[in-house]
Order: sequence, then C-alpha cells, then structure tokens
Amino acid sequence: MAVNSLSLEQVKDLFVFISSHMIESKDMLTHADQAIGDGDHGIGMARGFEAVAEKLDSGDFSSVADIFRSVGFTLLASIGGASGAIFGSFFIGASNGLKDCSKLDSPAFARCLQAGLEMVKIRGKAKVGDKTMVDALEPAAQAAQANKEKSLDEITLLTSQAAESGKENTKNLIATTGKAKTLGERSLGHPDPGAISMSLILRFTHEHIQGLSNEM
Amino acid sequence: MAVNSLSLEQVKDLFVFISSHMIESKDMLTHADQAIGDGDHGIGMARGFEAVAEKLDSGDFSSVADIFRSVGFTLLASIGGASGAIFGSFFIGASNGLKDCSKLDSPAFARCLQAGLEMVKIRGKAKVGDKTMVDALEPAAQAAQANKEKSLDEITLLTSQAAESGKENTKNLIATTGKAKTLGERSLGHPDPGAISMSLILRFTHEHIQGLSNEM
Amino acid sequence: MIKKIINNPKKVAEEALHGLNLAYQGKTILLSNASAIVKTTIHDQKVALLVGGGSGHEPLFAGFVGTNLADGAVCGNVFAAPSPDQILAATQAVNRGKGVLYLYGNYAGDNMNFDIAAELATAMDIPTKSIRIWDDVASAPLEKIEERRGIAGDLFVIKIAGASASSAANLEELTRITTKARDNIRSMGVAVSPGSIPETGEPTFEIGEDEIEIGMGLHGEPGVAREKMMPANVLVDVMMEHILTDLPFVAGDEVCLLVNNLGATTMMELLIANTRIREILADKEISVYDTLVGSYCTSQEMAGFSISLMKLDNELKKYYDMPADSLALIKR
Amino acid sequence: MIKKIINNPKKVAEEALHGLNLAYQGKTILLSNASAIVKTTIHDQKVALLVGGGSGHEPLFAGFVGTNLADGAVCGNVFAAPSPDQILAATQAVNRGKGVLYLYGNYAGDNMNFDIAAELATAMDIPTKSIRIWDDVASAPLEKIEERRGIAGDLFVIKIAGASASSAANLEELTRITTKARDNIRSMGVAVSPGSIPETGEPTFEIGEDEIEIGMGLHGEPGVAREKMMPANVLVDVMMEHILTDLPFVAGDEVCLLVNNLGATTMMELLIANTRIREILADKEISVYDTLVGSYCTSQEMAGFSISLMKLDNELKKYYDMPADSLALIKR
Ligand SMILES: Nc1ncnc2c1ncn2[C@@H]1O[C@H](COP(=O)(O)OP(=O)(O)O)[C@@H](O)[C@H]1O
Ligand SMILES: Nc1ncnc2c1ncn2[C@@H]1O[C@H](COP(=O)(O)OP(=O)(O)O)[C@@H](O)[C@H]1O
Ligand SMILES: [Mg+2]
Ligand SMILES: [Mg+2]
Ligand SMILES: [Mg+2]
Ligand SMILES: [Mg+2]
Repeated sequence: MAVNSLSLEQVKDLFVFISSHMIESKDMLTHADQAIGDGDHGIGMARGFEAVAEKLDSGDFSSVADIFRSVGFTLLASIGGASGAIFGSFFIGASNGLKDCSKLDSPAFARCLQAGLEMVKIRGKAKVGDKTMVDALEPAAQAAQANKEKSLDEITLLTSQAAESGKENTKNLIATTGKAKTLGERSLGHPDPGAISMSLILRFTHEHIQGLSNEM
Repeated sequence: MAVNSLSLEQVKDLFVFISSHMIESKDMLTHADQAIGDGDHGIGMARGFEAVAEKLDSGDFSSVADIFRSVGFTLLASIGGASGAIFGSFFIGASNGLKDCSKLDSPAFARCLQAGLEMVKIRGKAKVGDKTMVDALEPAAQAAQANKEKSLDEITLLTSQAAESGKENTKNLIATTGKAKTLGERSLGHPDPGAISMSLILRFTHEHIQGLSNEM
Repeated sequence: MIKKIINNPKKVAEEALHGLNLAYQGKTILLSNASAIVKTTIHDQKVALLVGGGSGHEPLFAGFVGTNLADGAVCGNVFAAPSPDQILAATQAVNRGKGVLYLYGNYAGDNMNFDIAAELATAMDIPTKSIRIWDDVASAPLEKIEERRGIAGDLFVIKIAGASASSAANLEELTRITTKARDNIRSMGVAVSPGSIPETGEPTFEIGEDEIEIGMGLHGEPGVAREKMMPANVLVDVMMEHILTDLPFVAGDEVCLLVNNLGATTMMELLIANTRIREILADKEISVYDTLVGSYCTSQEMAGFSISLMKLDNELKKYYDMPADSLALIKR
Repeated sequence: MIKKIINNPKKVAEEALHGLNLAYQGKTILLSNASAIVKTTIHDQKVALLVGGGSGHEPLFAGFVGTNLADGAVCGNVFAAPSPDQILAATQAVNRGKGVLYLYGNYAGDNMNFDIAAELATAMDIPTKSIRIWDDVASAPLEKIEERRGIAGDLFVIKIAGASASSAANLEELTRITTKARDNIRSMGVAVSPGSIPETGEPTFEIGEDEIEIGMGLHGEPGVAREKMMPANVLVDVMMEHILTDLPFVAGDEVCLLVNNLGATTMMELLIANTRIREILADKEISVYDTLVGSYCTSQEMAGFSISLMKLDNELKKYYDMPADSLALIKR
C-alpha cells in the first residue's frame, strides 16, 4: 500500500535508517574521495551521521521541521570540512520548506529539497556541472517538483533515480571546485563523492519508505 | 719464482692494486655493515682508497715508510668514522715498523703488521674477541712473526689465511664495541665488516705479490 | 595500513591538540570543545587574530599561537575544516571587543565554515574579517588567484598578521597589512611519496617508484605535472621558475624564504635545495632577508617540500622583524 | 632505491652544509674544507664550544651553532664521524686562546677522531677537553654508562654548554657545567620504519609491517626489544619506565622534556605521545619546566621518535633560561 505521509515519529525513524546506512557507506565514500579528493569524505559523513543518530536518540523534537533543522545543525557541527557546511546547510535549508508541517507528505518533500538546494547554492555557490553534490541534488529537486502529486514512495523513488543519474553524470565532468579542481581531466571517470552521498541519502529515504509501504 | 722484497716503486704499485680492489669491494662491505652496523663501511673504505689512489698518483715518496704513512694519513683524513681512525692508525703505525727500510721484505712486513696492530690497539682499545678488525689483524700479525724467514709470497699467503680465518671467526662473536654492540646475540652469524676489510687488504697484498711472482 | 604511533584513530586530532596545549607550558588554554587553543593572556582592546583549518598539517596552525603571533587556533579533524560552532567558540574566546581577523587557507570547506561562523559572530555583535591565503601558484592560473590553495605561505602571513595585530589600531588596519602580506607571497610544493589519514591508514595518493608530482597540494591534491625523478637542482629550477614569474619577483626585490618540509623529507634534502635556490636568487639579483628551513606546514608523512617567497617592503619588514614566540615559530 | 631529492649521492653532506650555511644569513661561515661552519663573530678570550659528528642527523649538529650555543660544528659524511684534520681545522677556527670544548655523541668513530684531533691540537698549544654524550638508556646498562650512545639528549647538553660557554671563566668551568648537564639527561627512542643512506639508497634496517623497535639508535642500531605495534600510550609507558628508573627521576624533580622526531613521524604522533608523557610525569610528581617537540636529531627519514628528560638544578636552569639563537634552536 502506498505511503502518503510520515508522522513526526516516522521522520525520526527515517533519519535513524539513513544514519545507520550512511555510517555503513563510510569506506565506499572514502574510497571515492581518495580517487579525486583528500580521502576523508566517508570519515566525515560517518562522523556526522553518528552524531545525528545520537541526537535523534536523546532529542525531543517539536516538529518535522525541527528534526530537519537538528539534523542539519548536528551535521554542521560534527563533520567540518566542505561536506559539513554543505550537508548541514542542505538540511537546515530543507527545514525552511517544512514550516508548520505536522507531517512529511509529497508536496512538503518537494519544497524541502528545493529549499535545501537553495541554501546549498547560497553557501557553496556551485551550479550544475561543477561536479559537486549539486549535480545530484538539483535534478532530484526538479523531479520532486514535477511529481509532488504522487505518493511518498513514488516521489522518493523518482528523486532517488534522478539523483543517481545526476551522480553518474558527474563522472563525465571536470571538477571546477573543491580539492579535485586541480586534477583537471584526471577527475574524469570518477563520480563526485558528495554527489554519491546526496544520492545515497535519497536512496535510503526511498528504501525506508518502501519498507513502510511493504509492511502495510 | 718467489718474490723476496718489493722496491719503493713496487710498494706503490701494491697500494694501487689494493686501492682498486678495495673500491670494487664497496657494495660487499656496505652490505656487511648493513647486517650489523649502520651500513656505511664500504662507502667509507671506497672513499678512503679513492683518495689513496689519487695520492699515489700525484705524490712523490721518499721511502717505503713514507708511502705507508701517506696511505695512513690519507685514510684518516678521508674516511672519517671508526674505520678512518682505525685503518688510518693501522697504516701510520705500520710505517713505524718500516723505519729506514729501502724495501719491503718479509721481516719488515712482519714488523709492519705488528706495529700497525699496536697503534690500532692504542687508538681503539679493542682486543681479540671484541668482534673488530683486530680479530683479523692480530692472528695475521702473529702468522707474519712466525714466518718472517719465508718469501714474501709465502708470508703474505699465510697472513692472508690467518686474517681470513680470524675474520670467519668473528661470526661466532658477540660485538662488544661499535655500532653492532647493542645487537647482542643478533650479531652472531655475521662477520665484522672491519675484519672483512682487514682480511681483504691482506688478501689483495698476497694476490698482487703472487702476480709478480708468476710474472717472473 | 600505514603504521602510526597513536591510540584511537578517531581521536588523533583531539589528543594531539591536547598534547600541543601541554607543550605550551601554560601559555595557552584548550577550549572545552577540545578543538581550539587560545593564548592564556590576551590584552584588553587587542584586535584578535584567529587562525585555523583542518588538522594533519602540524605544527600549522596551532603551533603558531603566541606572542606577536596568533591569539588562537581552531583545528578541525584531519584534513577537515573546523565547524562553525568550533570557530565561533574560539572567536568568543579571543575577542577583546575590537573584533577578530580570521586567517586561513583558501579551501571550500574552510571558506564555508568560517563564513558561517562569521555570520554567527555578526549576530553576536563580534565584528570579523576574513583573509583567505592562496599562495600556491600550482593550483590555478594567476587570473584566477582567488581559486588558488593556501600552502606553507601561511606561515609568513601569520608572522606578519600576528606582529601587526599586537599594535594595530583596528580590525581594518590589521586586515590591510595582512592582505598585503598575503598578496606578496608565492609558493609551490613537490612530493615523492604520500601521506596517510590515520582513520583509514591508506595513502593519500599513488605515485610511481621513480616519479615526482610537481605542484603537489597539502592534502595530496595534484599539481601541474607528474614527472620522472630528477636531480634536486633541476627540480628547484622548475619550481623557482613558476614562483618567480608569477608575482613576479624581480631584480632588486628583497624576500623572506621558506623551505618547508611536507613531512618525511630529510632536512639534508631541504638544505641541498636551499643551495640551489640561493644560486638562482643571487643570479636574479633578488636578496634574501631571512631564511627558514624546516617542518612548518606538513601533510602527515608526505615526502616532499615546498618553497615560499614573501616580497618585503618597509612596512612588512618592520612586522617581520618583531620578535615572536610560539611552539613552532620563535624569533628573537 | 629510496627516492631522495639530491644531486650527487656522494656530495650530500657537503651540499647540505653549504645550504645550511646560506640559511644562517651571514651569521656563520663555511670553512674551506666544506665540513665545518663556525660563527662569524666569536669574541676574543671566549672559551669555545665545538660540536660535531656524522651528518644525516640534521638539524643536529650544525643547526645549533649560534648565540649562546655552539661556536662551530664539524660534520662528517653521512653517519661517519668527521676526520681529525676536519676537526682540527674547526678547532683552530673557533679557538680564541682559551681552549676548546669538544662535545659529541659517544660512538667509537667520534671518540677516536676527536681524540686524535685533541692530540694534534695539544701539539699546537690549543687546550681541549672532550665530553661524550651518552644519554641513550637502551644502549647499555647503567653500570656501563660510558658505553651508551648519544642521541637526542645532545640538544640539551648543547643548550647548557652554549649558554655556559658565553660566560665561563675557563675551559674547566665549562667542562664542569656541561658534564653535569650530560649526567642529568636520559633518553630513549623507538622506530617503526628505517631511514636510508643516500649513497646506497638502501634502508638502514629491516622491520616487519606490524613491528616496532624499542630503544632504536640514531643510525638504526637495535634497541632493547622488537615488538608488535602497540597503542601510543602503552609504548610511552614502556619508554618512560626505562627513562625514569635509570637516573632515577623522582617526585619533586623538575625537568626539561624533549619529544624528538627521528625523521618521518608526524608531529601529531609526537603530540599524542606528549599527552601521555605528561600524565605519567604528573602522576610521579615530576614537574615540567619546558617542553620541546619537533625534529632536532634525526636519522634521515626514519619513522620514530625519542623522549629525553633533563633534570634541572638552579645552575642548569640559569643556563637553560638564557636566550639562544641558531637555525634550529631559538629561545627568547
Ligand atoms: N561549493 C560547493 N558546493 C557544493 N558542494 C560542494 C562544494 N564544495 C565541496 N562540495 C562537496 O563536498 C564534497 C567533499 O566533501 P569532503 O571530502 O567531506 O570535504 P573536503 O573537501 O573538505 O575534504 C565534494 O565531493 C562536493 O560534493
Ligand atoms: N675500537 C675499535 N677497534 C678496532 N676496530 C674498530 C673499533 N671500533 C670499530 N672498529 C672497526 O670499524 C668497523 C666499522 O667501520 P665503519 O662502519 O666504517 O665505521 P662506523 O662504525 O663509524 O660506521 C667495525 O667493523 C670494526 O672492525
Ligand atoms: Mg575530502
Ligand atoms: Mg658503519
Ligand atoms: Mg578534507
Ligand atoms: Mg658510520
């Protein structure tokens, strides 16, 4: 049965799920950063989501937006580096799309990706084609916008697929920002680590919601 | 035909021969020092005998003793480290056994090894059994003393053999001096690098004189 | 897995900063978040200088906190910029009412995290300015200088900024002088073997047994070319050509020279390079006012070195000449 | 073949000393034999201090020539003591009529070459005294202290001797104070990977991927035990046990602490070790008067570090506190 919205408690569960899977992705992400960056992306993301898991465990949240904001501030405070600022900004921004939402439904999800993207662009000034997580996030936000009438399992599937193909496409890009910049053509063939993280977060989101839907 | 003595010019030739062969032994000596020392013995000996070869080429020598003394001072000045002091002292000491000799014969050769040994002991205070070049030199000096009535090819063969077996015996000794000292039992099984050098010098001495004898 | 003498790979940055603070013998204190040290005594009304960045480059940055140097240093994890709240805590700890200059290397992570911290500081009525150091000529063409990385030239900028901060009337004055120092510095690095991050134990890059990376960055980022090993003099010629033509440095200039160890290179090699550097500078009639040779800005156990030149004028010289005291940079 | 940034493997010591002399910015001169540097200005009637030994340990020894430090340093080839004529030339260059103290590490090569030089100096009416540094507790039992090796403790002995030489009435007085400093120092090193000699390009020793040598000497000489890698804290406990029980250092003692990089170890590791060292010392109620952390006495690119402690009394403290200025050791 289709899932149409998540309650506050279910959003918390969603982040518990994302966190544990991002922590498991540590080595893979680090290897991706070894290829074209300084080899610490997985370390940072794992540290960040460990902190998120702890925060979720101990925290009391007043709203869905509050959870997103807490996740953002926790990532911002615990990761450091480019990804701390970017992924922290993403979730803090995303929370702006959720003002006054008592639950997370598809329109809210679309607003949340869009608001997160905007904050990332304000912070990092990267645009599509610069070989960053924006190359995964922007197509995902667009897919969400175009499908906000669909169920939550459908919209998260479509955003996950859009992010995945955006991430795949970063292999064909030459990095123009961050530590891979000076690699020039040597960065070709390798996906951007942050884009992998972004597409993973969206994939785990879908997987978790798919799981809920199967349970029903 | 047996060789009974070397003229001043022939002693010079002898050192040219020894020098070129010691230079060729560089890697072997260095490897020996890598096993139980700091891995530079061949480098030092090669540098020293390169300087000796140059000195012989350019120098005018007034006596056999003068040649030995020059060789000693050249080694002392150019090698540095323990072997510079020890092998320098050996040849400077040896020259004391050659006072007023117009040629190098067997009795002079025996005196020269003895005087060299004494100077080495004054300088380094090592005795037989300490796993140093003294373990090759002292038996050689004794063999020379015992055979000083023999021809120069015979006495150099016997001293060379005595030095060789003294050197072989250093494998069974635990170093009590120099950089191999702290190895303790780990120095067992490895010959002392300086003892190898000493026995090589005596072997090349014999080989050169043997060559002269064959020519005759 | 590269062998390191550590306890917990996740805690290296924290434990190291703790040990560094102890080595300061009471001249610094470690903030309770364990990611920044600040001078024990910072005079009232002093314009404050806060430096920082990822850990793993020791003694940079925290080794340069002290008299006429930085007032504080905020340190992230290995190769990761500190987070905004870490920076903000350090900002509050060093601020004496005259504001804080943030001085750091020009990397996406540092830029964003210090920017967020600056916004938070502004909201708390602490004025800040930021100067990003971009001395690495290998990392972008001159037209895009604001995209270049900060490498060992950091040291000279911190020296000038620290001296200037001791007497600067206000944050603007400190910013002006520090900007001039930053703009007068050019650097370039090379590497022959990689460092490693303690948490993975894996090398930061791969390189052939007979290869050298020309223009290597501080985290193993590639440079301008990968070549076969070459004699030190030839290598130095290449590096100096890049550096000298960039500012450019010209006859009559007076410079400070830093020959910096990226980690595992022997001082012997640095000194051999120095011999050649001086030949080239003498040849170009560029005089050397002072020379530093050693490990100031490293990339874990990377083997390689960098050359930095800072062109002096009378004002910079005045600040360069001021005594300084810290763990890793002392000047009488 | 280990990659090094050099020109001619046979000339590394000479070229490096040349580069070092240049880095001194006119404060030293290189003797014509290219194997010693001496201060440009040495006052008349000053008791002179000459340090030296094999090269390959940079910045030791030549990096410690300067104000209130050594008057000259004579440097042999890599890991080879300088020869008597090199030492004699340096002796003549630093002597100001009050004689010369020879200060060097206790190795067969150094002992013999400095002894020969001393005999030659005596023949030239230059009085000399010699002090052999033997701080390495791993190299022989206490009963045979005069068989121990000199390692990074050299730095403290040079600091005290240099300060004392600036005011000592005569060679005997300098010798007395320097001997006391020497006798108050204990050190121990460990290594996880070897250095190499440029002329062979081969490692100075072999060690397993997961092994550490406890008590490693400055040229790769073995120590007290080869063990499996262990956490930094456990390792430091072992080292400190050897060091503390040897002098012994006891509650109420005041010490200077040196955490010395043997070459390629990261400063992060040294600082992590320092954290533990301080815990142990605090626990034993031994107070730390000053701490130095860095590369002072290396063994080419060997990875490892040593700990040295010098017990202070009022006289040693007075000399330790004096300012000092050189390439590699500066004190305000
Ligand atoms: N300006 C930017 N805008 C968006 N994303 C960025 C930007 N700079 C870096 N990133 C993302 O951050 C990732 C690198 O993160 P990470 O390795 O954790 O940080 P660091 O580069 O500081 O080591 C990149 O792969 C990229 O996706
Ligand atoms: N006291 C001594 N007496 C005699 N020979 C010695 C003494 N000390 C060292 N040697 C010799 O010197 C050799 C080492 O020489 P070398 O490796 O060139 O010098 P270093 O030990 O300074 O590196 C030893 O193998 C030993 O034979
Ligand atoms: Mg990274
Ligand atoms: Mg040797
Ligand atoms: Mg990083
Ligand atoms: Mg040697």
